[in-house]
Amino acid sequence: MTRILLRNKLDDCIAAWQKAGFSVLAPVKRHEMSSFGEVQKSGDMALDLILTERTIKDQFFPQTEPLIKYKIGKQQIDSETMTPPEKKRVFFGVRPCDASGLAIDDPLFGWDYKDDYWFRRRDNSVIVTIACAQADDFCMCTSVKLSPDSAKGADVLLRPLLEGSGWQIEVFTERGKALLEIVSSLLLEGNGHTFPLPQVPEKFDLEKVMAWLGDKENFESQFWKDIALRCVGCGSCTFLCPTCHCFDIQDEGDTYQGIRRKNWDSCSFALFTMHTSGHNPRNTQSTRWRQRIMHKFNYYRGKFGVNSCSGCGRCTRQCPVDMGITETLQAITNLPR
Amino acid sequence: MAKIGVFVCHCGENIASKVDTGNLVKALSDHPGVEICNEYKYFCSDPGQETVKRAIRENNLTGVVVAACSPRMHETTFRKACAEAGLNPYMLELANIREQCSWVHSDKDQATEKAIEITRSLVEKVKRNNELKPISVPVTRRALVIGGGIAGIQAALDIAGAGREVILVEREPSIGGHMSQLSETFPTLDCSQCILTPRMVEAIQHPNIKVLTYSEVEEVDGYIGNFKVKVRKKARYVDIDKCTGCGDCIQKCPVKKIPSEFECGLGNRTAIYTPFAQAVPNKPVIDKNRCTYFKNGKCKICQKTCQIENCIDFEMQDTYEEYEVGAIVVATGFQIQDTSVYGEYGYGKYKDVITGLSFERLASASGPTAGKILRPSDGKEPETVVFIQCAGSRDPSKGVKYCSKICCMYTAKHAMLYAHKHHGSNSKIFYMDIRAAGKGYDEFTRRAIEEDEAEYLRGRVSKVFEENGKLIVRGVDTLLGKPVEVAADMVVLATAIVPQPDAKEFAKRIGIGYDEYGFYNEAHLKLRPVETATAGIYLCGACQSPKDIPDSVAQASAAAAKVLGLFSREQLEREPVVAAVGESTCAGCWGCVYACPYNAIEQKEIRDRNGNLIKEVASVNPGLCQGCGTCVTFCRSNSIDLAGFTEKQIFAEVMAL
Amino acid sequence: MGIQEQYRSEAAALLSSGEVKLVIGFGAGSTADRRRPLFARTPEEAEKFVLDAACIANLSTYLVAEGLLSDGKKVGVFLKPDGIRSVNILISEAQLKPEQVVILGYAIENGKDVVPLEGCNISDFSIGEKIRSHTPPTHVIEAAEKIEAMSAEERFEFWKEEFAKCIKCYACRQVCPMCYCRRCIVDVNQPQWVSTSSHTLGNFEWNLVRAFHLAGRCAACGACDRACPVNIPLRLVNYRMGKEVRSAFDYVAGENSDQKPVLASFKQDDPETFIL
Amino acid sequence: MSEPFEPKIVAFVCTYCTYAGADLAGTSRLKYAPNVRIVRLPCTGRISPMFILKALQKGADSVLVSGCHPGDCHFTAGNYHARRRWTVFRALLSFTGIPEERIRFSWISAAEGAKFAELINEITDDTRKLGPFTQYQELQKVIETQSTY
Repeated sequence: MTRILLRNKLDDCIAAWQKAGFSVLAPVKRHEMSSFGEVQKSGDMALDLILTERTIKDQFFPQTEPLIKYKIGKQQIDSETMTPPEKKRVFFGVRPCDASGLAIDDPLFGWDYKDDYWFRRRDNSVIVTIACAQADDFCMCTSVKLSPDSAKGADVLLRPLLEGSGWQIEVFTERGKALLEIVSSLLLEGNGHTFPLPQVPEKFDLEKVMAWLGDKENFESQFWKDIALRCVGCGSCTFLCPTCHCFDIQDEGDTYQGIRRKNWDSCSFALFTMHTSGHNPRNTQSTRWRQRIMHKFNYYRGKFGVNSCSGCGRCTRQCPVDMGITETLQAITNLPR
Repeated sequence: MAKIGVFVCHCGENIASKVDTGNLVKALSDHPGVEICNEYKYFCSDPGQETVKRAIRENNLTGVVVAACSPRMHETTFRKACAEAGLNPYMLELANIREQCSWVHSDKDQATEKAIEITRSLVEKVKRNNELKPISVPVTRRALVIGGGIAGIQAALDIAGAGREVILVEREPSIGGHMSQLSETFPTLDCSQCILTPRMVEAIQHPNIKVLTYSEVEEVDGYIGNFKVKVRKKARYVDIDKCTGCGDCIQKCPVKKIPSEFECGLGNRTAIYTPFAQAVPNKPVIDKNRCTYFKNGKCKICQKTCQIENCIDFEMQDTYEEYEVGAIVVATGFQIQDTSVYGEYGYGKYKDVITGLSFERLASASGPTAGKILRPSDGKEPETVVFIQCAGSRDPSKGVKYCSKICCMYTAKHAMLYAHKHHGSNSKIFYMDIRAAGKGYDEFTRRAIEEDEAEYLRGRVSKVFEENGKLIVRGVDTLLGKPVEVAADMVVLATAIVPQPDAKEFAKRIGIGYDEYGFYNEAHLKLRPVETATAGIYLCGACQSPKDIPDSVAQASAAAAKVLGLFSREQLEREPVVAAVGESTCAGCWGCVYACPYNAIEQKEIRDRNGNLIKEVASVNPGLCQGCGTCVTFCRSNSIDLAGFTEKQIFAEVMAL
Repeated sequence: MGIQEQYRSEAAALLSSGEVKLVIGFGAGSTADRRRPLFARTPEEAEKFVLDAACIANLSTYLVAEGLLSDGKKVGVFLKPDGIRSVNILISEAQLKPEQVVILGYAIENGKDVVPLEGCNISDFSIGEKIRSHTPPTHVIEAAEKIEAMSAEERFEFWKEEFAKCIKCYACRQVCPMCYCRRCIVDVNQPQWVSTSSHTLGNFEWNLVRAFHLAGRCAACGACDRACPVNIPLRLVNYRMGKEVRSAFDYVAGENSDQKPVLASFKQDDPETFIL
Repeated sequence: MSEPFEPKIVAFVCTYCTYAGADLAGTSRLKYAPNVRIVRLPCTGRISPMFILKALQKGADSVLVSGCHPGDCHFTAGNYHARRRWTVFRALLSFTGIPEERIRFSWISAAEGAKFAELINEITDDTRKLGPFTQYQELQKVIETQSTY
């Protein structure tokens, strides 16, 4: 017996969740940019977007995060750790690829050291994924063995009803169950006709790609030089990626005090691997692009058993020179055996 | 780790009455990196300085901030103290809590707070100061003097007389300049040629002076102590090493009616000529534009006349010579203004309206009239001569704004010479003011009026026109408040002194500044009057501003003294506040090269070990850099920095505010 | 023969004759409406060139790619007038040698018609007035005027919101042909003039510095604006800077290749009404 | 909240003219508002726009940039270059909402001690009227707080 959330009950749900101490975040479009932001009512939500331009990752791993506040004294330096608020949050309307991204990154942040900044937020957040009703030319979840209705990373999965009146609910976790409990009186029991999933064609042969990348012979292949020729070396693909997680730690301050911050960094930047000596082991853009692909489809899998890509396609969608993971992996797929 | 000493000076009561120095000391003692903080009544006094020195030694201080008066006052004092205590003198900053704090604020709390902030920010700056060493630049002890007029000759003789080599470059065929055209000179009335010619001869015969006439300075590269100069020796068509100066060729030249520049057109010369009889070197030059051979391909009479083989060479080309010099004296002189702008004075229309310089030639014993004052139109002696002063000077509408300085004196002299040469003469002088400041000058003009009966009329001339064979000068006598008309036989215009026509272009070529007219800028009008803003280049004579002979000569000797001062050492020590380029990040856009006011930034090639060009980068020549930092601000990639005011220092200073 | 075929064969001829080692043009993109930079080294590869009204990118960016021109060999490149202005600026800033660039010039008229521009060397395109009188798209002017009409507080709020979106991915910088410095001012950490962090202050500083560094150097191609993944209207600032140097110094960046950098030169009578 | 607002003013000046002018104000014992902090540079040509941004970040409510009059630059042309930079930078600041009234430029010679004193008073008064530059200072405050999510 499944339950249904009606669109016209959404405002009541938001109110109920808020009353229970949750902030509700959903896709919003503000200042010509779509991202996840706090909403007060369903009208604030932009649920019809195929995908927000910014990923949900931002809400767990912000682009800049203060870690430590310090004061420079005559004899010693006083410091104070800054931790994120213990705010309970509902993420409503997350796309399966973004939610998967969180799940993909969890092992990374909890591997040798449990990143409090990540997990404090993860533990206090409930992810309500909505399965996709549409896809565009850049979507490629199926190519990485996910799907438009993947429940990976989701506490609750909603499937849109055909007539658009609401969503059919699937619950996967205790956290999801608890969230729905708050609004149980607002939900209907029953089965509806759900919207058919969009066709997302497989664009590359992941098995072949992984095999090719795993072959050490190919590391120095001319392939990398050719494929990355037009890469201009910006960080937009990494910063808009739901799984890219590299960061840098910087102290910012003046004479008397300052803050140590954790900032996003990108393997696309020449500075990423620059040594103090001036030597740069990845001194060309092709080696940087190779690193990005290798990290996602070889090294990460080697360490954590999953590929670090959830198939959202943002890398291609926003690339100023129309590059992206899809093109590269397609090209590998098409290489002669 | 930084160990900074902070020394708070009371300056008697000057600081202490308005700044709570106790609080200042307390605040700074609590500042990170401050090792010791003291206060004292007068840190600039000997015991005060001793305290600083002892503190440096005992605490191994790495930097010092003296919170006292303006760095313009005592920076040197405390730098010296630092150096004596073994600390690099550039590891010092002065916090100006007197001129810019205690003296200008009345509220003690606010003044104290400000003093604390100023001092703290300079502590942060000084933590990032670098040890600097004065820059040593080798000095080539040879001077270039540009211009062979009296100023250039004097400078050359003074420098050569002190035992240093001089290259004296003159663009005319002879040295001597304008002074050689003058008849007698005020206020002594000694003959110009008589006092100048011995100097000219001395210059050309001096073992330390190489005189290059008919030559021009084409390029100046390098910097103080190390200039490279390219001189173009224009083709003279006469080999001056072979020529004996016999003058036969001049006699035989068939082209005889060329108006002589030297004689202001009052006399003629030939196509092969020396500009004047006493020319130095007294060797002719062929005027290519007037020579029959160069025009028609036939003649060569001079060559046939010449007894010396290959002395006259029609195939001669311009040649270039390069010299290395350590200092440059610019003495390029002046021109007189083209007076045709004053149509109402009839210059150019009436032959007997002439310039003061032409009058000099008429009055000169070696001139076209052998010293007789005769009218150019008919060769008759004029009975009445009207002199119009400020015919161009002090006239912003048609002439120049400034005073040409010499005209009052030479006009008085002209009236006097005219009276001496022509008894019963009648001189009338229209003037605005009589400016006769100078030794013996006022006495001189008084003499012209009282003994030689020059009649001075205060007022301007509105018109000169011809009527019945006379030049009618219509003007106004402002003292009487009446219009006047004078029937004159000759009118002499005291034309304005202007820079050489190519003065600005030449200044750009050698890298010195000029004013709106084209007179060259001195580094400081009062305190550095013979130096230019470009180190190692000095000025003398009328290229800087209108000057008479005594001033030109005085300035020439002053410039020579500056040069000799520079040449007194083999190495030159310069303030190390200069820019330097980070070559690894320089993008080679050359913006700094354009921005540098001193042409101190050059392009440098970076090559790998095999000699292949990797890239071109900017490179600051520390000998030329004056330390303004304009390049630093321009550089987008932040690849240039200025010692003493580095990006790190300023950043720290601002971030501590 | 359409312009696409004509330029394909010109590019092929340049490659087959050996005059150029490479032609940078456009190829088909990942979707029907996208074009992507295409690098052709052989006449056969030149057959893949596409030239139509969707070819709006300023390919001159690639001319300053590290090492591209260091062998002294020539490169051909498809350029619109904005790209030609860029090349002029790059030449005047000594980043390019004019003889190393063969230009396949074209213009897009009325947003749809692609017309050829005559010539192949940069000197052929010294079409002063044509390049000088270029006007940015109306929507850019209108948007800029709207901002200028605001109060200072409103303007600040507007840009604060816009810059708050910035993630410091530096796409604006990387696609800009004028950002050829191998070390950008933001990457200088001693001292850290521009806060590295992508908080609003750091973003504000970064975007102001970039706009200042482009003042009098921006070819107004709009590449930064298009590249920005978070849709900050970057070209408005650059447009405003261009307007300033034009009105104050009568200077249009990229008019010709002999220009002196506007901020490294001066006139004694430059305007200074704002100086007390 | 009875304490009156005391503006913080940072002045970037060249050492040869305006700094000397400020010294002259001192030797002449002219009184002016104590709100200004002077940063001494060799020449206006050395004054980078970054200095102004950092002063604002450090809480300056107004900034003054001052140097030698045109033609009087000790370094002959540094101030001419600076003037161009300021023209452009001022337009940029204005366009991005940093009010022109908060960023002031002046020529003050070594002889103009009185002008310096008067200008500092004027800027202090004007800034007092404008109030603190909270909009910019807010950016710095935000940095110092923990992200809200």
